[in-house]
Amino acid sequence: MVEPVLAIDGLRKQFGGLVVTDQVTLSVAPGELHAVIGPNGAGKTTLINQISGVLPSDSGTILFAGRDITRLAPHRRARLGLARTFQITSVLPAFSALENVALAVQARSGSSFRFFGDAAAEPALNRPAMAALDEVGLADRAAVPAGHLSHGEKRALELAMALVTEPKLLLLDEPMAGTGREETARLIAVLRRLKGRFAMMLVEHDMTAVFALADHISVLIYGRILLSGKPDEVREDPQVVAAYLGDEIEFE
Amino acid sequence: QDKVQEKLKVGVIATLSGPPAVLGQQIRNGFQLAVKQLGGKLGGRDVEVLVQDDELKPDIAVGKVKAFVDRDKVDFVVGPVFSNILQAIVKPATDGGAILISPNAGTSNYAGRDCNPNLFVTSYQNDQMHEISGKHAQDSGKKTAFIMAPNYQAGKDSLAGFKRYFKGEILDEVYVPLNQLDYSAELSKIAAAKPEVVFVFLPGGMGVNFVKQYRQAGLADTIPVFSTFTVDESTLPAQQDAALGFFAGSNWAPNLDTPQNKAFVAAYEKEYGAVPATYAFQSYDAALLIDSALKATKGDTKDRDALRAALRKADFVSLRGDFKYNTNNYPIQDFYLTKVAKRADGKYQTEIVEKVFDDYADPYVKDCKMK
Amino acid sequence: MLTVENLQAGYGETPVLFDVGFRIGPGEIVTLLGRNGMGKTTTIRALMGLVRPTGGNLTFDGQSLAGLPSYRIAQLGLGLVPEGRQVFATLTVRENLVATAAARFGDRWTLERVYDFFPRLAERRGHLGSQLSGGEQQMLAIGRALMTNPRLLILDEATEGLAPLIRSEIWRGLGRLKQEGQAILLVDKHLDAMTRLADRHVVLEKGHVVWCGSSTELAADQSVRQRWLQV
Amino acid sequence: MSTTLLVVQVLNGLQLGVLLFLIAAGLTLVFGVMDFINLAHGVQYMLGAYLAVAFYGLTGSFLLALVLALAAALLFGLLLEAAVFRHLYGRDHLDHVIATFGIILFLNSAVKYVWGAAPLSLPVPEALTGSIVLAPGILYPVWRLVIIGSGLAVALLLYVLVSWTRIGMLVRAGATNAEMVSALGVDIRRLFTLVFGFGAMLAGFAGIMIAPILSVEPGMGDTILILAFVVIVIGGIGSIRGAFVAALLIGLVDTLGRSFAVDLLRLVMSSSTARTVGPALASMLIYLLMAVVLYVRPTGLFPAKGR
Amino acid sequence: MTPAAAPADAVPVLTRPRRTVVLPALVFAALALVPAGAFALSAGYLLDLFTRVMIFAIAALSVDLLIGYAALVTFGQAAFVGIGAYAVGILASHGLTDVVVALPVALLASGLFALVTGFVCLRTKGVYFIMITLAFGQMAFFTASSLAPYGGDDGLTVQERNTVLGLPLFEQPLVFYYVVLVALLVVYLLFRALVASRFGRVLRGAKDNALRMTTLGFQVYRFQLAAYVIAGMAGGLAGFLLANATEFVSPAYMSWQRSGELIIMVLLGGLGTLHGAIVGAAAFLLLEEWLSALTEHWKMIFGPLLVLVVVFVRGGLIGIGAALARAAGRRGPRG
Ligand SMILES: Nc1ncnc2c1ncn2[C@@H]1O[C@H](COP(=O)(O)OP(=O)(O)OP(=O)(O)O)[C@@H](O)[C@H]1O
Ligand SMILES: Nc1ncnc2c1ncn2[C@@H]1O[C@H](COP(=O)(O)OP(=O)(O)OP(=O)(O)O)[C@@H](O)[C@H]1O
Ligand SMILES: [Mg+2]
Ligand SMILES: [Mg+2]
Repeated sequence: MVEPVLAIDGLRKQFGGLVVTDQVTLSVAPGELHAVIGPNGAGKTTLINQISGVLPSDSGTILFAGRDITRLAPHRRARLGLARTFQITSVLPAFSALENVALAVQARSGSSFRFFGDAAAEPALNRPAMAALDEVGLADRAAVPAGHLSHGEKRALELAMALVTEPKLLLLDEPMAGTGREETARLIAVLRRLKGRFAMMLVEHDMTAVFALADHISVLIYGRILLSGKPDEVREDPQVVAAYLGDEIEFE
Repeated sequence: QDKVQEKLKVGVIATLSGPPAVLGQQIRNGFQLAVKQLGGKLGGRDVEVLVQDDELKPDIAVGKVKAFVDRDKVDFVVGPVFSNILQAIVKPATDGGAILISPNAGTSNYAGRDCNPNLFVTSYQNDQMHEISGKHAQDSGKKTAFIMAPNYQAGKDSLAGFKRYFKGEILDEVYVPLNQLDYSAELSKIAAAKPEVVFVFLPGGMGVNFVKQYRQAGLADTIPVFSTFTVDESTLPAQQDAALGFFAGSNWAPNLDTPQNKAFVAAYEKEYGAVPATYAFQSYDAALLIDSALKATKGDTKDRDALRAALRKADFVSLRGDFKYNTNNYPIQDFYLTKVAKRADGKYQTEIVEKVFDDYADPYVKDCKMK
Repeated sequence: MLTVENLQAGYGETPVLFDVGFRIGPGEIVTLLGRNGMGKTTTIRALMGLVRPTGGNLTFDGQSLAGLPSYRIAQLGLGLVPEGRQVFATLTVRENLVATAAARFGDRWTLERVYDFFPRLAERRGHLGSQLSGGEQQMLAIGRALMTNPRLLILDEATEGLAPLIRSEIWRGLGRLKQEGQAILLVDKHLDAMTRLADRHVVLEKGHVVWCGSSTELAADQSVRQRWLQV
Repeated sequence: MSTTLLVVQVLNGLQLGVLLFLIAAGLTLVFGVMDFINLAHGVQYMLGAYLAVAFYGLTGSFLLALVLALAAALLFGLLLEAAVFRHLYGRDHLDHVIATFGIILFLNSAVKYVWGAAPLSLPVPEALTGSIVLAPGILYPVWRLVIIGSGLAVALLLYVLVSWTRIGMLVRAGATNAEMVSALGVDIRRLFTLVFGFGAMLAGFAGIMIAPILSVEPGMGDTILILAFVVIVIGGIGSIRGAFVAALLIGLVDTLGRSFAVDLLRLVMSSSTARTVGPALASMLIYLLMAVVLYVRPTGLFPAKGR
Repeated sequence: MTPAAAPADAVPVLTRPRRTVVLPALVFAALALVPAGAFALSAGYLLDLFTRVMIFAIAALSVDLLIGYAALVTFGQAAFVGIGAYAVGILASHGLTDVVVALPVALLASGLFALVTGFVCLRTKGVYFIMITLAFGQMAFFTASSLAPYGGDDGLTVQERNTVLGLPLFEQPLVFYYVVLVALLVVYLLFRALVASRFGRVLRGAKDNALRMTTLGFQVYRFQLAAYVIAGMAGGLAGFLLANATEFVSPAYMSWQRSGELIIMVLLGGLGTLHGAIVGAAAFLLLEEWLSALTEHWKMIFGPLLVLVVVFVRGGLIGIGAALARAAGRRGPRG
C-alpha cells in the first residue's frame, strides 16, 4: 500500500466538558478524495481545524506526508502543502478576486519579504492567479472586490485560492453550502477535474456532491468514526441512514 | 525720534490651556493690568501686548517664541509659567535678540552656569521657596519631618531645598507620580509615621486633592503642613476651608503691607474677580521692570547694552518691597512664611506670618560668569 | 398579504434589482428561485428594510413598507432567517432565542416548542452562538425567527449546511406550519422539496422576474427549468 | 513596614480600585457592550463634577445637586448621542476616536469658558464629613466608605443589567450585529441611545461622587480616561466582572507599589539608588502591569467570548 | 483617474493602493515653494512653521503605515519621536554633534525599541494593541522624565544643531528646511513603494483577514514586526529632526497626548493614503497655529471641526478632495 498523505491517529479535542472529537483515526491516500460526513455538530469542522492547526489537539497524532505535524503552527503546515477552505466563507473582502488568489500564489512562492516592486503588476503572480480563477469560472469577476461577490462566488474564490497553492492535501469544509444548483454542478465538475492532482478531504452535507466525488467516505458521529468505507457500503449502512441520511433520498 | 514713537511689542507666553491655565491667566492678567494702569504705555512708549499659549508643550513654545521674535519682532518676551518651558525658550528667545523676562520659573542652571545677560527673572530662584519651610521648621525646633513631592526634577529640587536648612530627622521622603489623584496611601504613611511637621510640594490640582484629603483624613488638626505651591490663591478657591491653617513659603502675600501692593490687589480683584497669587504680582512687576528700564533709556531698545544695564538697576518699586538684581539677573529679596486664612469677605488668601529670610540671594550666583 | 411591485434596489451605485414583483397570500408558500447572484437575497433585504429600495411598491397587509425602519417591518410580522445564519455570537443559545422573542401575533412558538423542534439546541442551550457548529447555528437562526411568532416567515437558504436528516425534518416541519396557515417566503436550492411544498414560484434572473407560476406549471415547464435554473 | 500599615494600605488599594471601577463602569458598558470607543467618557465625568458644583451653588444641598446633576448629565449624554454618536455606529473604531477626541477638546475648553480655569470644589455632604477609627491613630473618612459603597452598588447593578436582563441581551446582541437585531423587530437605535445616556450618567455619577475629594478643573477627565481604559483592557473588554477585578488589581498594585517600592528595592540595592528607581518604577507600575498581563493573556483577564 | 493605457498582459486590479500622482505632487511642490513665499512675504517664521509641519508629517506617515496599511493602531508612536530626539540631545551633551553619528544612533535606537516592544505588543490585537503600545509609550515617557543627568522632566537644551561632516549646515534655516523636505520625500516614496510591494500586500491582507493569511501560509507576525520597526525608525527620524528644529528635547515629546495627535493628524488627512498623512499633519498644525491666534478658546472651534469632518466626510480631507474631484469629473469632460 502506498504511504498515505494524511494519517490521523487517535485524535481528540475537548471544549470544557464537551468531547467534540474522540479517537478519530483515518488516513487519506495520495490523489484520493476522502469525504467526511456526519450530523450537525458531529465534529467535522473541529477535525478540519485540528488538521490545519487552527485548533490544537488534546491528544493523538497527525502525520502529513510522513511527517508529524501535530504541534506545528498553522502557517508552517500550510507551507508543507496543506491547504483549506472555510465553512464560513473567509476571503479578503477588500481585495479584488484576482488579488486574493495572487496572494495565495505569493504565499506559495515564499518570497514575501520584498519591499520594492509593484506586486500588483507581477505577471509571475497574476498569471497563475488568473488561470485558477478561470478554472473555477470567476475569470470575468477578477476585478471585483471579494466582499462584493455573491455567496456562491466567494465559495468558488476560496477554491481558487486553495488551488494555486498546489497543495498535497486540500481540506474542503462544505464548499457547496450556499451555492445554487448550477454552481454546485460546476464545482463538482471542477473538483472532479482536480481529482488525482492532489488528495482532498471533503466535508459536505450535499449528498449529490459527496456520492458523485468520493472515493472513500468516513462517517463521523458524536466525534467518533462510525464507519469508513466505499461510498456504496456507506449508502446502504442502516446505521448511517438512521443517524444521518434519513429517508428522503435527495441524491441522484 | 520716529523710532521712539514706534509701538513697543511685548510677547507674553504662558500656559493657557489644560489644568494649569489658571496660572498662565494670572501671568497674562498681571502684565496686562500693569500696562493698563500705566496708560497703555511702558517707558512712555505705546505697547502692544501679544499673548500666546504654550500648551505646556516645549516644542510648541519654541515655535511660538520664534514667531514672536521673527514675525512680530518683539523686544521682550515675558513668560513662561513652567521650568521645562523656560528651558526650551531661553535659547530661541535670546538668540533671536529679544530680552526674556521670566515672571515665575527660575531654574538653578540659569542662576548659575547657564546665566544669560538677556534673561531677567522677577520671581526667585526655585530652591529658595522650599528653603523657607526648611529654615522655619528648623528654627522653630521641629525634630522630625515627613516630606513629599512629585517624582520629577522640580520635585527633587524642592525636597533638597527643604533639607538644606532642616537638620532634624526625615522620617520618610516620598515621591509620588506626577498628577496623582488619590493620596490615601501617603496619608496612611504619614499617620503611621507621626512626624512633627509635613512638608509638601504639590503644585496645582495635586495640591487641591492632597489638601482636601489631608483634611478629610483628620490629620490637619494634628500635624502642621508646610508647603510650596500647594496652597496659594490659584488653588484656594477649590480648597477653601480645607486649607485653613496650612503654611507656605513665599516672597509675597496679598496682605503684604505696602501701599502699592494694596492698590494692586484691589485693582486685580476688581478687574478679574479673583485674588491674585504670586504669578500675577511677579508678572505685574515684570511690566514695571520694563517700564523702569525704558524710562531710563528714553524708550530706546536698540542699544541693548544700555537697556540691559537699565534693567539690571531694577529702578522701580516692587510690590514685594525690597528688590534688587544680583549679578545673575535673579532677585535679591525677602522671604516669608505665610498661612492660609479666610478674609472677612469670605475669600481665601495666604497671609504673612513672619519674615524668614532677609535680602536673600541664591547660592548659584557663584557659578555665574556675569559680573 | 404581501405585495411587491416593480421593486428596484442596489448596493451603493450598483443596481441589482430592476423589476421584481410578486405577491404572497395568507397561508401561502412562495419561493424565489434563480441562480447565484441573481438578486434573491437582495429582494429579501429590500423587503426587510435592510436595503433601501430605489423604486417600486412594497405593501404588507395593505400597509406600505416604504421608508419604514426594519424593526417596524419586523414588528408587522415578518420573521427573517437570514442568509449566512448571523446568530448572535456573544449570546448563549437560550439568549439568542429569547432576546428578540415576541408574541405580537400569537404565542405558538415558545422556548419549549423550539427545543422540541431542534433537540440539539436544547442540548447546547448554554453554548455561545460562536461555539456552535455550522448546522447548529442554522437551527438557531430558524428558531430565533420562529420565536418572533411571525405572520410571514422568510427563509433565505435556511437548510444550508444541515445534515440530510435534519433537512428533511425541516421540510416536514414547514409542511406542518403550512397546514397551520403560516405564510412563508422561501429561498433554497432544493428544488424537489420546494416543488412539493410551495404553492407558487418566482424565478429571478439578473434582477428581473422572468417567470412565475405554480408547482405543477414549474414541473411541467421544462424550458423554464433548463433556461433559468439549469436543471 | 508594620502589619497595620500593610493592612491599611491594602484597604487603600481596594478603595482606589473601587474608585477606578466607578469611572471605568460607564466606559465598559459603552465600549465593551456596544463596541463604541467613547473617549469623551472622561469629559462626561468632568462635566458631572462641574454640574454638581454648579447645582450645589444654586441649591446648597448635596443631594439635590446630585439628582439635578445626574439628570443634566443624562440629558447631555442623550444630546451628544443624537448630535454625534448616532452617526458613527457601525463605523470604524478610528472614526469614534477622532470624533470623541473633538468632543474632548470642545468640552475642556467650554468648561473653562463657562466656569473659568481655576479649580472648583464641592464639599463633602455635612452628614458624611466625619471619619471612623480604623486603627489607633488611623482614621478613615466616611465619604470614602460612601464611594466604596456606591462603586459596589454600580458594579452589581451593571452586572445584573447586562448579564441577566433582556435589555442586556439585546444590547450585547446589537453590539455584534445591530442589523439583525433590528430585522428581528427591536428598535436598536433607541436602545443604543438609552445605553449611551446611561453611560453618560454613570460617568457623571463618578464625577459627582469623586468631586468632594478631588479638584474640579478643566482637563480633569483626561488622565482618568487613560486609567479607565487601562482598567477595562486588563479586565478584558466587554466584561463587567473583568473591569471590576482589574480595577481592584490596579488599585492594589498602584497603592502598594507607591507605599513599599522604595523599601522593597532597598533590600536589593543601595538606599539612594532605591530612592531614584523606586518612584520611577511606581509611576510606571500600572503600565508595566498592563504590558505583562497582555503579554500573558493577549485579550485581558476575562476575555469576552465569542467575538 | 488614469486613462486605460495599461500594458497588454496587465489584469484589472481595483485594490492596489491607488497610485495617485497629482495630489502628492502638488503637496510636495507646494512645500518646495514655501521658502519662496516666506521670503516674498519676508515672513521667515513661516519656514520654521513648515519645517515643523514636515517633521510631524514624517511621524504621521509612520503612523499611517501602521494604521492605514496594517491595522496596527499604535498609541505610542510619540515614544519613537522622543527616542530619536533624545539621541540627538544626549549625544550633543557629550559633544557628539555630527549627523554621521547622531542620525544612525537615532535610527538604531528607535528601531531597537520598536523591535523589543513590537515583539511583545504584536501578540495582541485591536484595542489591546492600542493600549499596550500606550503602555510602552508611557514607560518611555517616565524613563525620560527620570533621566536626571539629561534634565529629567525639564528636558535638555541642544546647544547647537547637528553638523554635517563638521559643517554647520543645519544652522541655516533654509538649508535645514530643504533637508527636512528631502527627508519627508524619501520617507514618502519609500513607504509608497513598500505598501505596493509583496511585503505591503501581505500587510494589507493581514489587515483585512489575518486568520485567512495565516492559513495561506504567511506568518503574519513577522511582517507586522518588520513594519513596526520600519515605522519606529521613521518616528526616530522625525525625532532627530525635531530635536534639531527646536534645539531642545523633552519628555513631553513622548506624551500620550502627542501620540494621540499623530493619530488624529492621519485620520484628519485621510487614512491609508500616505499623502493624506502629510495633508493631515499640515492641516492640524496650521489650524492649531491660526485658530490659537484668533482666540484663547480655539479648541471650542477645533473640536467641533473634527467632529464635522468625521461625521460628514469619509476618508478625511483627502476624501473631501476626492468627492469634489468626482463631482467635477461628472460634470466636466473626462481628461
Ligand atoms: N469553541 C467551542 N466551545 C465549545 N463547544 C464548541 C466549540 N466549537 C464547537 N463546539 C461544539 O462542538 C461540536 C462540534 O462542532 P463542529 O463545528 O466540529 O461540528 P460539525 O461537525 O462541523 O457540524 P456542522 O455540520 O453543523 O458544521 C458542536 O456541537 C459545537 O457546539
Ligand atoms: N454588499 C454588496 N455590495 C455590492 N454588491 C453586492 C453586495 N451584496 C451582493 N452584491 C451583488 O448583488 C448581486 C445580487 O446578490 P444577491 O446576494 O442578492 O444574490 P442571490 O440571488 O441571493 O445569490 P446567492 O444564491 O449566491 O445567495 C450579486 O451580483 C452580488 O455581487
Ligand atoms: Mg461544520
Ligand atoms: Mg442569497
